[in-house]
Amino acid sequence: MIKAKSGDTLVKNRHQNLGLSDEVVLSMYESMLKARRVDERLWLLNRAGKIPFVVSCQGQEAAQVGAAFGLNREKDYVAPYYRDFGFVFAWGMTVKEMMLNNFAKAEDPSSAGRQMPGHFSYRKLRMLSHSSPVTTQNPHAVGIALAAKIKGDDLVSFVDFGEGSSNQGDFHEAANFAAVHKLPVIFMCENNQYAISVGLKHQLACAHVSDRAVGYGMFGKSFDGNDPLAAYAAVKEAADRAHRGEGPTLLEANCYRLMPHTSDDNDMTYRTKQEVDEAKKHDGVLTFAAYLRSVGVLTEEREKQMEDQVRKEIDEATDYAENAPFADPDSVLRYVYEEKN
Amino acid sequence: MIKAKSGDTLVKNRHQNLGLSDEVVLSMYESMLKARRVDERLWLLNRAGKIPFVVSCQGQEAAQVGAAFGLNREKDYVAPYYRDFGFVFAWGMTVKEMMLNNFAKAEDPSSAGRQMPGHFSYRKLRMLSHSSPVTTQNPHAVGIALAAKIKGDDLVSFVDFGEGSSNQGDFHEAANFAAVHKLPVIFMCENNQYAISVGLKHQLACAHVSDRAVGYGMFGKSFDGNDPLAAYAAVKEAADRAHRGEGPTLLEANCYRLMPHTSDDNDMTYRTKQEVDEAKKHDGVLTFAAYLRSVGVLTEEREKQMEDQVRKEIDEATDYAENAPFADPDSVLRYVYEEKN
Amino acid sequence: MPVLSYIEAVTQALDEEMSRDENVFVLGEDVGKRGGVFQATKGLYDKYGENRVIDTPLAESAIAGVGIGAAMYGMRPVAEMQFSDFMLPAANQIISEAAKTRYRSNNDWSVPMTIRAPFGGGVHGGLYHSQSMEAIFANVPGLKIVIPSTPYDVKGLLKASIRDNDPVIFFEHKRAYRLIKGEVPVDDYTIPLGKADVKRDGTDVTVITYGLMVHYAMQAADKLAVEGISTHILDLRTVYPLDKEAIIDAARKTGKVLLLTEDTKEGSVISEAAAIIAENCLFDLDAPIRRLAAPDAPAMPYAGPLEQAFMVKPEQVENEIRDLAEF
Amino acid sequence: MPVLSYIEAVTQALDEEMSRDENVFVLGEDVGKRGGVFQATKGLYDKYGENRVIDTPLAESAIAGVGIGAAMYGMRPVAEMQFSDFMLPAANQIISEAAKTRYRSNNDWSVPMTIRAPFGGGVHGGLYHSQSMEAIFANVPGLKIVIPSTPYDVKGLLKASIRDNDPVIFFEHKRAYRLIKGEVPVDDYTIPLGKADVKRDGTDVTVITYGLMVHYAMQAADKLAVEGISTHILDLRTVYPLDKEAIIDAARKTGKVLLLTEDTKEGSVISEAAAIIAENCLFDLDAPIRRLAAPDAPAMPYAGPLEQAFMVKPEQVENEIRDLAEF
Ligand SMILES: Cc1ncc(C[n+]2csc(CCOP(=O)(O)OP(=O)(O)O)c2C)c(N)n1
Ligand SMILES: Cc1ncc(C[n+]2csc(CCOP(=O)(O)OP(=O)(O)O)c2C)c(N)n1
Ligand SMILES: [Mg+2]
Ligand SMILES: [Mg+2]
Repeated sequence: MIKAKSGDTLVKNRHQNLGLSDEVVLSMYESMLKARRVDERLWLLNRAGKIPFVVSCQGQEAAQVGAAFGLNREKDYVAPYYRDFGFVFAWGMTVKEMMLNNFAKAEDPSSAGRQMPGHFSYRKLRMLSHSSPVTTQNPHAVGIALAAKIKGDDLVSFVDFGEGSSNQGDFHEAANFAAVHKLPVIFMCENNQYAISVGLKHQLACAHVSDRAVGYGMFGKSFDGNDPLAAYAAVKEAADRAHRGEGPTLLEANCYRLMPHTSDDNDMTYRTKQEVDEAKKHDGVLTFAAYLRSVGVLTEEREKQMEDQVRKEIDEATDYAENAPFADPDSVLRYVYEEKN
Repeated sequence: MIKAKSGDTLVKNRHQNLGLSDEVVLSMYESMLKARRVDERLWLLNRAGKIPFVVSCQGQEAAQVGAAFGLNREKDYVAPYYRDFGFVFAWGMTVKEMMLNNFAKAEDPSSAGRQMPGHFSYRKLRMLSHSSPVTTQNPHAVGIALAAKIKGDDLVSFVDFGEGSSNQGDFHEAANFAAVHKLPVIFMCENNQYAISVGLKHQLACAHVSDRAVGYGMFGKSFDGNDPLAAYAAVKEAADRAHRGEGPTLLEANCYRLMPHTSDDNDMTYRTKQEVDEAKKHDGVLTFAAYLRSVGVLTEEREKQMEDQVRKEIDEATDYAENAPFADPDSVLRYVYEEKN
Repeated sequence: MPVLSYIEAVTQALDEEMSRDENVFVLGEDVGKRGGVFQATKGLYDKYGENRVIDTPLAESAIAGVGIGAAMYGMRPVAEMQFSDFMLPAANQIISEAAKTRYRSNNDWSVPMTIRAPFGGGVHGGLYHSQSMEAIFANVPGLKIVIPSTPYDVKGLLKASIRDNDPVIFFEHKRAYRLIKGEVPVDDYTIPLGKADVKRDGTDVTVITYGLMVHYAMQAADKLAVEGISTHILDLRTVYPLDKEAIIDAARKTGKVLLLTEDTKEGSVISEAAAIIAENCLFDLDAPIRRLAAPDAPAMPYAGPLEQAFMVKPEQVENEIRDLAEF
Repeated sequence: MPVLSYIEAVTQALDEEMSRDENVFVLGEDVGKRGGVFQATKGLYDKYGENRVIDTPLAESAIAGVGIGAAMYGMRPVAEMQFSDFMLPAANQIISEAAKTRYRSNNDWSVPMTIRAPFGGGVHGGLYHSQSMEAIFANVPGLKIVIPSTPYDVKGLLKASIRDNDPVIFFEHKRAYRLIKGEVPVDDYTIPLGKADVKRDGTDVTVITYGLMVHYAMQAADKLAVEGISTHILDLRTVYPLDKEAIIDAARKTGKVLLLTEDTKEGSVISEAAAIIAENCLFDLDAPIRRLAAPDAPAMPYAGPLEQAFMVKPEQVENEIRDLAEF
């Protein structure tokens, strides 16, 4: 496992060792920053009574963005889950689209406001439709890979889910199916230590979700989820395996959910502020910025420019989304079945 | 793993090393023989048109009987599956009851003829009610263990299932639940290499079902399912762990299904006679008898006496069951809900 | 008599049953320390400990299946499904196992388990936090499905469900949780399962309904009374198996029947009520049966105006009753 | 025209669709080498290879869920559930996912998948190999549920289901597999989903039914014709969403309606048919609606005499029609 940034000079140029240019890692950082700043804005909007609900990505951006960069963003199919802000930004969703999603407006590309925020879907981007019952997306991702195999299309199917969700039957059935049929699937668990209020120890008794890989005869790996480069490397390796016909991989990103489960949750009923504060020290957005600064890639000027740009984008997107129309109420009757004309 | 009988003199007295008396291993053998002979009779009855359906245990008796002897037959709770003839005989079901079950008569203790044969259930014997959808019994066994833990009762909950069934979501959810709550459950997979027509390689991609244990943080072990002593030792060890509060165990008995899936199946459409013949060489009923003979425990006289006794029991039971009445047709309306008087 | 909210009545019933019978225990997601995402099990973890208020892994089939096993051992598990929308992974355990265990074992084994699940719309929950799931299960002999409308009924019916020796699905309306308040006796009482309840006596039009819609009907009845229209309201309370006699009586009472549900229409439990009426009291009717329900679309959208458009509205109830009265 | 058995029509439809469209593929338990436990996929593995006739692990939720993913990619998966009784582990994938994908993505994604499942009793299958499962799903907008009664309908409806751009559950009556034979055109034809079919024209009594019961009704009608009773028989063919117009027309035709299913009664699809009639043509009826169904008990026992007692019997159908005619 690659260690996150330390003071050691040896960690310098880690991204170059991975074959990533300075511009690419800056672009990674930009996606992470976007996700973080959008998330922060959503909480403000929620508290201001402008949106009824927030589900948060904070603490998981690094793993998400690193993973997206490890894939082929022109070809691969992805099934991100509700916390995957970083992933969907890196994958091509715009801040405006994200805000339309959170304001549940007609132009929301995921569902035109039918679903709760964070239930991403975007056919144009080969992003599967996500629902609320957890882990149902895992077999879908396997189905994409099976279909691609039948058609002879060389691509990777990627799916994200939480560690609590890894205890659902669908996790097991999907992983087993993919392994038996040696399908090009990457299962990535974003282990943020909690499933709402239930901590890891009450969810599973193995050390790492990736320990489950052996039971499917597939490759498994756990990595530092605060480090986008670790995520990139792990996903890239899994994708390479998949392309070589070596079948699926089960990855675990070790991270921490920095915010309450959602805006409906009060996390202080089941964990302490100290614990959260401790975790904040390893916050991937901060540590990656520090790394980029330490290797001279993120200059003060560039950082300010990025922050300004992101803020501007968010401001505009928020304005746009807030003022955009809801879908026509009569539309609730539409698209139950195919509409033939 | 303990090896099944070889010509080596070192294997002599293996049962004594396990603390099993000669009478106990003879009793084991008797249960195995009973299961085998009953099974053989059922096929005859089926071909004679007397019973419409047979599900067979042949090839799995050794693992079943060894397992039952590894448990506390006065206290433990068990959830045997449809092939577990050897298990239920060792557990206290009589041949007569088994025949009543196969003839689906009113006195069948499992369901009074409501369920198909082999769907064992017997509250008196702390044997859970088994249904047709596979693997549903796994969480039930976990529930027994949870209840016992809540009540402070020191017992073990044992459950059997096939290797195909280990790919169902319920396998995963039950195993994980038991492990997280460190419950005294023994999950024993009878890996008979086939799930109807689908061979092991198309069911799972790991080497052994017991490889899945690590993904639950539980103890796992694979053993020779043709050797009742190996089964005994493995189950005993698992039970000891359970009593010591060390939680659940996942066992795999490696055996082979010697007969077609059921009397409705034609196994020659998906496997060869050679393969089956090869497997028959390792038939636990034969190899255990040979072992018992080789250590001088099973004399010719005793063997004959046992065979005669079993045949007599089966004859009588068959007669009885054949002539026993079906349940009253009006009874189909009964026991949908509790009947209060 | 103390006034409790609908959810407080849930908590009180659980608390009283747990203290009354040590075999009663609670299991589910976040029911422990967190007291449930709606706080239905609030305080129980502190009072009864982690052995009897069990935070399970995120796996509904295991919650139901482990509950079944515990029930077979002689316990009375009360399993919480965090949202009724999420009970489908447990459909096999509920329908194939819990519902059939007594029957298939010829009365040897039984499953005295209660499955609690918040259901219903109008809470900005979107497609998967708003559904009515009762119709999926309301054709499975061996199950009982209870849906209370008032805090009084909640307490009495939940206690009866927990004490029942067969599996009961107990759907709680999540919008009613804090919206609906009412008097709840401090003493121990149960309300028999399988019995509908006349919530209002009337002579012109009969409304047969359950859950939150009972309150919509009551409000409409109040308004219509001013216009001189007298509404009879039957609260089904148990939606499976239905109380046939009560339905027939209520239909005969006025000869004009509005069947009301917030579920989507086709295949809902009010369809069965319609069938019972069509079979048994066709010639007592003065008007065709009416059904008011949500549209036959997959589920309730999240966006405010769409949710509004999807849900049955109080005015619709009022209009339907008035129309029937004038028929 | 060639005469095929019901199951041969299944195989022929699959074969023709697979050769017509390379996106069609089959997956399920034992569908490959074994050709399915009923032999519905017989010969397809040899003809199309293991890439398009896929033996899956024993895991129904994966079969449905993987099928959904493949359908989203643009394939037309035909998933076999070995027995309809075993599709419940897949209930969540079917109801929460397949049924709602188009709606929840606002028409961006769709799931053109067919799920085939043998259902029905009278085969000595006991509690879990005899059930009618349609009622569980016949309240889920987004799904279509098709149940053919004749080999002709099997072929035309299965082809239409496979070509449909939404998820279809296709229930095949396992007792009809070999029992029912009929003429099946060699050419390519489809039968529109959602349309009921008048299987016999009559004037005295209307029977509305589906599946094997269509044949029971036809036999009864033949017998009763001798007595001078003329029976009108509507085969629902699609049991969700129901063909309302056809039901209303059929009810009006004779004014006397027998609703017939082999499913347990309460909450069955004929309850919805009753509701439609009660809503729409109450004043056209000359007799109360009748329903003939299995008892409200968990499922059909295995023992011969008990199975017999549980199942709807041809004589019962006859008697009900006669009673209605004489009403
Ligand atoms: C099947 C199902 N059960 C319950 C829920 C309610 N629920 C939503 S998120 C969640 C916790 C998920 O935890 P985890 O998988 O660790 O993901 P995280 O939210 O921590 O990212 C629960 C229980 C659900 N959405 N689906
Ligand atoms: C949920 C479910 N799906 C399908 C079936 C049909 N079926 C009965 S036994 C069987 C194979 C079981 O294989 P395995 O678990 O290996 O047990 P074995 O019969 O080999 O002992 C199948 C597919 C079933 N009973 N339950
Ligand atoms: Mg988590
Ligand atoms: Mg097997």
